[in-house]
Amino acid sequence: MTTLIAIIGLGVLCLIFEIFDFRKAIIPITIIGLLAILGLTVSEFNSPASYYNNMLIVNRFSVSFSSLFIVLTLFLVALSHNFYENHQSKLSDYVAIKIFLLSGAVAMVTFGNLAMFFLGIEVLSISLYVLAASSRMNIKSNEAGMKYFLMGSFASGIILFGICLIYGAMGSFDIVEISEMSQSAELPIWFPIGIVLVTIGMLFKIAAVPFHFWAPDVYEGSPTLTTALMSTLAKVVAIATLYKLLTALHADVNYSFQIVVVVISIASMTVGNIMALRQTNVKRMLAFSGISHAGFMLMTLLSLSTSAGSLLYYTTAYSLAGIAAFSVIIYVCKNRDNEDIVNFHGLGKTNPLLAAILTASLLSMAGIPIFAGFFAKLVLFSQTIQAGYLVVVIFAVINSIISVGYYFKLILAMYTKEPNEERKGKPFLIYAVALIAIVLNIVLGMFPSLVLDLLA
Amino acid sequence: MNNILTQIGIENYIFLSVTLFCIGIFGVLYRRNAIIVFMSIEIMLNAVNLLFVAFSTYHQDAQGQVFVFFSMAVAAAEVAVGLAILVSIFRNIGSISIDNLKNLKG
Amino acid sequence: MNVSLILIILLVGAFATYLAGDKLASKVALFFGLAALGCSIVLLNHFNLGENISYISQWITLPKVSFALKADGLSIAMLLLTTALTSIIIFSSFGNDYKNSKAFYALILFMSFAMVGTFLASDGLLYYIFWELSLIPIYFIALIWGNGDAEERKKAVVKFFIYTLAGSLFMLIAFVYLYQKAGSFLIEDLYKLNLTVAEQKWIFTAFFLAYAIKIPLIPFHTWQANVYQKAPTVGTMLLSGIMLKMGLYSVIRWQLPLTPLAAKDYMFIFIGIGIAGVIYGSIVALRQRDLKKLLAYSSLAHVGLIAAGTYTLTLDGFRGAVLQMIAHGFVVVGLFFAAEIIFRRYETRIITEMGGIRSQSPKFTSMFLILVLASVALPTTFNFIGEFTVLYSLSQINIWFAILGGTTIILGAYYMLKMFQHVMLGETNSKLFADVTFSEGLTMVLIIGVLFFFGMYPKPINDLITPSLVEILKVINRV
Amino acid sequence: MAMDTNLALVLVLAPFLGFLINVFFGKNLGKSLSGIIGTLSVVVSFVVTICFFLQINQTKQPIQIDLFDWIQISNFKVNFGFLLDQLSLLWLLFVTGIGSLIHLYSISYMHDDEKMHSFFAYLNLFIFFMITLVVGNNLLVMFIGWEGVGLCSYLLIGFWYKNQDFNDAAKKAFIMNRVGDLGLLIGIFILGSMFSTLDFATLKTAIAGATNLDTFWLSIAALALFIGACGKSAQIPLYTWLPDAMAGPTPVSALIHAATMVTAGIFMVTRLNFIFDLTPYVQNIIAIIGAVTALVAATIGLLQNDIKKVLAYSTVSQLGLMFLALGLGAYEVAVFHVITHAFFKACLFLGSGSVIHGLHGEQDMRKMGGLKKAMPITFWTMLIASLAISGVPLFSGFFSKDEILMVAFHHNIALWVIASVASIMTAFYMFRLMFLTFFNDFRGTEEQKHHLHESPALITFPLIVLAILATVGGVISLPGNSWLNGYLTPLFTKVEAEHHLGTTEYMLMAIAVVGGLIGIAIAYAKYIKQNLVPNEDAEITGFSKVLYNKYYVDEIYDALFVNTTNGLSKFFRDYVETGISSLVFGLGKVTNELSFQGKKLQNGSVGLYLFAFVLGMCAIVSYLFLAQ
Repeated sequence: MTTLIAIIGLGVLCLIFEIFDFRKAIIPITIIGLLAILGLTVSEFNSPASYYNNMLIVNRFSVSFSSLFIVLTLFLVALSHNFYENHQSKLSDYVAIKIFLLSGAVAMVTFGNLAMFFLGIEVLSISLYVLAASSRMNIKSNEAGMKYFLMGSFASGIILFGICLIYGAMGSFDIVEISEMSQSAELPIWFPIGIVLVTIGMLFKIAAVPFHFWAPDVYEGSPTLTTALMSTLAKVVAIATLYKLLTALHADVNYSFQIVVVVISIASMTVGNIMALRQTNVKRMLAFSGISHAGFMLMTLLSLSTSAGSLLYYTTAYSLAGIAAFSVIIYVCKNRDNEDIVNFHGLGKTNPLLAAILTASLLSMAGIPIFAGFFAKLVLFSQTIQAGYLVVVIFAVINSIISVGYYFKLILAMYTKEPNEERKGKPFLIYAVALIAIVLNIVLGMFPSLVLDLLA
Repeated sequence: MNNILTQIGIENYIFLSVTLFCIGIFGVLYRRNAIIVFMSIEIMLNAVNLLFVAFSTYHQDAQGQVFVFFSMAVAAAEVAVGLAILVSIFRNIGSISIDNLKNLKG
Repeated sequence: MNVSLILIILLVGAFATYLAGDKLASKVALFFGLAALGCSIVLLNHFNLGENISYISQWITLPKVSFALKADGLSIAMLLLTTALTSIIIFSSFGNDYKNSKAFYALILFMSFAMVGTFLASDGLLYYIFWELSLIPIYFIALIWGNGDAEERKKAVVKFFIYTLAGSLFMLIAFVYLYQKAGSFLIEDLYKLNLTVAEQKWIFTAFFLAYAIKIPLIPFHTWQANVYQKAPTVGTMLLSGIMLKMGLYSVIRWQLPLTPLAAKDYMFIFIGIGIAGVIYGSIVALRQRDLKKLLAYSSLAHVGLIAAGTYTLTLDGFRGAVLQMIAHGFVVVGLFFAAEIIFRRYETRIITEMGGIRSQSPKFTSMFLILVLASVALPTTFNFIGEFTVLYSLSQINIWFAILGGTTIILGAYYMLKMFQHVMLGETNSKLFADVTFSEGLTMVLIIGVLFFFGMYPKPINDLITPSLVEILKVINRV
Repeated sequence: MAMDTNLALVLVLAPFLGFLINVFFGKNLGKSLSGIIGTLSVVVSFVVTICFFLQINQTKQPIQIDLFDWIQISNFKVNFGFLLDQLSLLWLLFVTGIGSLIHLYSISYMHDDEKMHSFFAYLNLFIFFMITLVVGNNLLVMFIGWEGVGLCSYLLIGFWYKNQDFNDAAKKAFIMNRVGDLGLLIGIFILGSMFSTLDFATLKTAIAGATNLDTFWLSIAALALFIGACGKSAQIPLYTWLPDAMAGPTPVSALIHAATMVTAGIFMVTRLNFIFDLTPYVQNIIAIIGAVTALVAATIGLLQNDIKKVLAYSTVSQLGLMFLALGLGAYEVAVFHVITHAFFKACLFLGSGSVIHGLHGEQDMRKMGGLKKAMPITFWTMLIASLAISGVPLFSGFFSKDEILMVAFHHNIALWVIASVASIMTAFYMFRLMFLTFFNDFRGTEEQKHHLHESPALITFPLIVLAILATVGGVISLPGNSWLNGYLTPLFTKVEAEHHLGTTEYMLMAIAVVGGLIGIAIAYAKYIKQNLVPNEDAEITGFSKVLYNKYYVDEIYDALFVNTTNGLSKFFRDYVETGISSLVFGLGKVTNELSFQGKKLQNGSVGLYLFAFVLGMCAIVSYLFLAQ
């Protein structure tokens, strides 16, 4: 919980810097601050505790996920330096919002009380609305913000209703108490409904079919950095929270609930992959690929008791690959009015390093060995087969075959087409972020135990 | 207070708020004017608030009412942001009908 | 000696080659290729001294995966094949200059790294990883340095990649399933499993998809001809010379021992598929206009026979298959190199645009002819040994298999001699054809030498592979 | 023993050495030298053969030489070794003997060809493989030679590779041989799996010692082996390659396609007589096919105008006679005819070669005639050979052919009739050839007439030698007391009772002789008395047209096999291949199309999105309700 406070402090600090006009310092300070906070968080790894009469419960799960979020935020902040070059005046706001967003995210995985959970979601979502619409003069961005806002607040309404029903059934918001009570035999009918409603709300956040429609549009419309944030941080946070919630509520004991999960996960994979095939806008394509990955992540909900580690691993692999990919996209699509695949033509010749990084991240998403994505899928498959859902795995495999189709469309564009124009400059931070992210990804791919064993 | 509940019964409260909630949903689904959509969302939230209060009295515990404050605050914040976005949209395309938001598709 | 050294050499070689820059790349690559060859010879030496050559270390705790390498006679034979051919292939490419050659040669070494790994791995997942890894370099080699219309090439290569990946992913499921049963990916533990026939049949099919696409067997071969044609000759050599053998090796090492009952039930079907491939491939090869495509189909026919040999589940079948794998590896590399030599001079692969070369280049003609004869399994060439043994094993299952499979020696002679006649013979060609250069000649002579030596004296290889094949057969017949 | 081994190696490797020298240094050596080296290398092995021959005549012990392990099969091991027994030495004698003569001949014959050194290289290689075939101590070593000679015949038929027709002929020869080879292989497989050995000696003992032998499979094996023999020795149905093989230079026709290679089939059957003796059905098949081939080939030979084609068909028909003898179990008779045939047929071919040489490549007899004066030696030698082949008494052919006829008569009259008819025809067309070529006056161009001349000594010397042999060759197996039969007896399991010469035998001889003379007489009447000249191709009609076109067998084969295969290939290439691949691409297309349709659903309207949201929600909730 010191993490939470520290993060908020950092956010405020950013704003103050703006007042005192230390723009130059903002990014470096934030990065350093985040690093410090990361250390702080990790130090709590082995000291589970609960604060404010169980408002926050810090345990290995929350700590490891929070540190993942912090790392991702680090990358995103580092990227913003180059990304917001042209609006220096608002730099601090953007950074601060990201930091606050992070606080919301951390709250979501650390919550011990549904109130905390709700606040976390809202903090996250509201900051996202702002970021989505953040380029004021750009109609696309506005539209994205609006769509996201409408559907998001609608979803929060659903979640709120679900929480309310749970409260009604249990008479308490405390997750531990609820979890104990949910074991007991007769429960009012609206308790499961409550769970379902909350779940649906979260499914919306991680953009699972049929609650996924917002994702492509919003991803395309929002500024690329925000898209990166949504597709990596936001998605990961949502799935992690959902996982924690359902574990607490023992949702997995209910067979028909598992069927729902199976159906949704298969649907998400299939729809996401098939829709992605014909996209020409890279952000849109990645949005759909994100949907399919959501489907993969949902597979963890089929073996709640054991799959925490593999969820952490999958999310890490996925988000690292995503960060790497998006940093390349940011570099390539700088000062372009769209993110069409045409912009990537001949990147292999003009900028081999970034091209290689993008290729690597795409291969990781496609699940080719030595990249973390492969092991993520492998572990997932192995657990799902153990849980007895071979059919899901077969669908998953067929989908990963389809997915290769569109990932390679991008790779082909980079290596076989002629470059259209030269790009100036080699922004250090972007290169650094992309490189570090992909290297981490590969290292995890070679030594999966590093992460897999954390929550085992 | 207590006796009122006993007289009326918690179910009725639930039905009422569910009805309100559904009205909100339908509002969101059918109205095309962004402002009115906001209002419908507010109806949904307030339906929930009502239920919170009802449950908290039913359970004889204040947490529910406290939560209502949270949700109100959150709703307010949301709407603030929403309106801000709406304003910039209005400035850009001179309309607040959500039917004009169809540039992003496919 | 630590067996993983050879992997390290190749991997380091790949990086070194990339860093060496375009000028030196080919030389450096050749150096490391030879180093690897030397290393595998040393391994052979240790093996003959009766040491057990293996390396194992815990890699991932959960799922329990270990970095386990093990070299028995079979693996070492394949190792020698791979490293030798890699060196030959690199050397053969000295005649052409590729743009961005540092990446090109690095990829070649990386690919042979992956393939060597596949032959050595004794842990299912490790094996799978190497198997997949070998796909990426050849994908880029074919894509970037290939020839022909770019769009066409892209289509062919992507089809190849997705197709093979699809196959191997089903193999992955099979492996995961086995892991759930055995609690480990180690081949010894997997061998110990006794699965029900139904399970075995599913797993067998999953493996078969992977291998049938990689080898390829009909009707999963449609990627082959196009990719062979579009890829640069070096890539084609790697594909047909070594990569294809990965599939056949895996059949012997993984598929059959893991699912013996299914293999026995399905024996006739899969022998049938193999032999159908022999006839079909030979017939299609008859009317190909493109030299490389023709060779591709001939290779389809030959591997069909090899696969049929493996599925007989007899010692002769296995032995013949392995011998024929090695022989075919050398011959096919030689033939594709011959095609390349012609291409270097005529800038074409269309057979009708050639002809009348013989009168201008006696040396090349004789070498080419020898390779042609070897590929039609003339006695005293290595291929005869393999083909004879395989056909013999088939005749033990059912004489008709031997007769149908034997048509390869008729049809093979037909299309190969037809090709030779139209490529080399006839009135002197108006276009000038310079006879082979020294390096080209050396490459050819090396290959031909190997073919004749083992054609007359296959004993060394025989003694090398037979014990391990016997071991595998023991595993197969454990139930 | 070591002595033997080294000698044997010399015997085998001398020609190979010659081959290597000619391949690598031939160009620099110059024509004559490379020719001489080529010849010497064969002479060397001839000499070695004689040594062995003399040795075995005293010891009567076959010499077994094992060199090294070759192929390892699960239930047996094939080692690389030689077997020098009566049969193989006999074969070696005339292979190397006639071989050296023909090499000698070629030095002069090929002197104008710029690729003479490679010609000699190929010839040497052929001799090498032929020797391997003969001395191999097991079926697989024999198979090396078997395929090797096929290769050499391919190379030599297509020696003038600039002419694609010749290349086609070469290809045809090789492929037809391979059809036979497949049969041979199958036979080898069956024998291998039955007796777990391919070694001749052990095979013989195994079969001799075998209790309850599986005659069915043994017969299949024998049949398969015989198919192999058909391929090599140009029997029905695989004989059509031999006439086309005349595309090669004439010495090649003499050596490979008359004297040596084509007798490989007879060699193999004789080698494995212990198998064929146990399979009477197969023997009958062999006898019948032999007889039919003899007749068919003879009929075709009647009307051919190409001098070499006539000889080719006569070869096929003679080989048919040999197989007839084999089928009747009279191996020694067949061997006897092989030898005599080698003499006179080689002589004939070389003679025709000398004629063609004299006429600068003219092969059509209709454009020859009256060459008697111009080239007397050629004429006389060829005359002797023709008399021999026609079975005129006291010439070698008379004895061998006569024995075959006798054997046939003793077994089956029908076969005897066929054989006799065939030999009468032989007499006819041989003398048709002689008369058209050498008698009357020259029908060629003036310019050719100018250059008419007897061939040089290098060409005539072999002719004379062969003519002498053709005359006296019969002595090795005179009726009554036959040295050959005695020499060969160790090979055979059951020995034919020596036919004592009774009245029937004399009568048969008489019939045969008279028949031969009749044939000659008809030819004389037609081509000397009436001085007829065969019609131009266009004018040939009726049955003679069918004969002239060889019963259209080639056309039938093309239609049946070659065209169908090519058609199939085209069909596979154009339809099946594209079909399968479009099936694979089809899956991709379908998914793409789905994606395309899906894009329409994502139409950007928030209303729709929310609607889908609510719909999904209701679906899930209601499902769970129902599930409860």
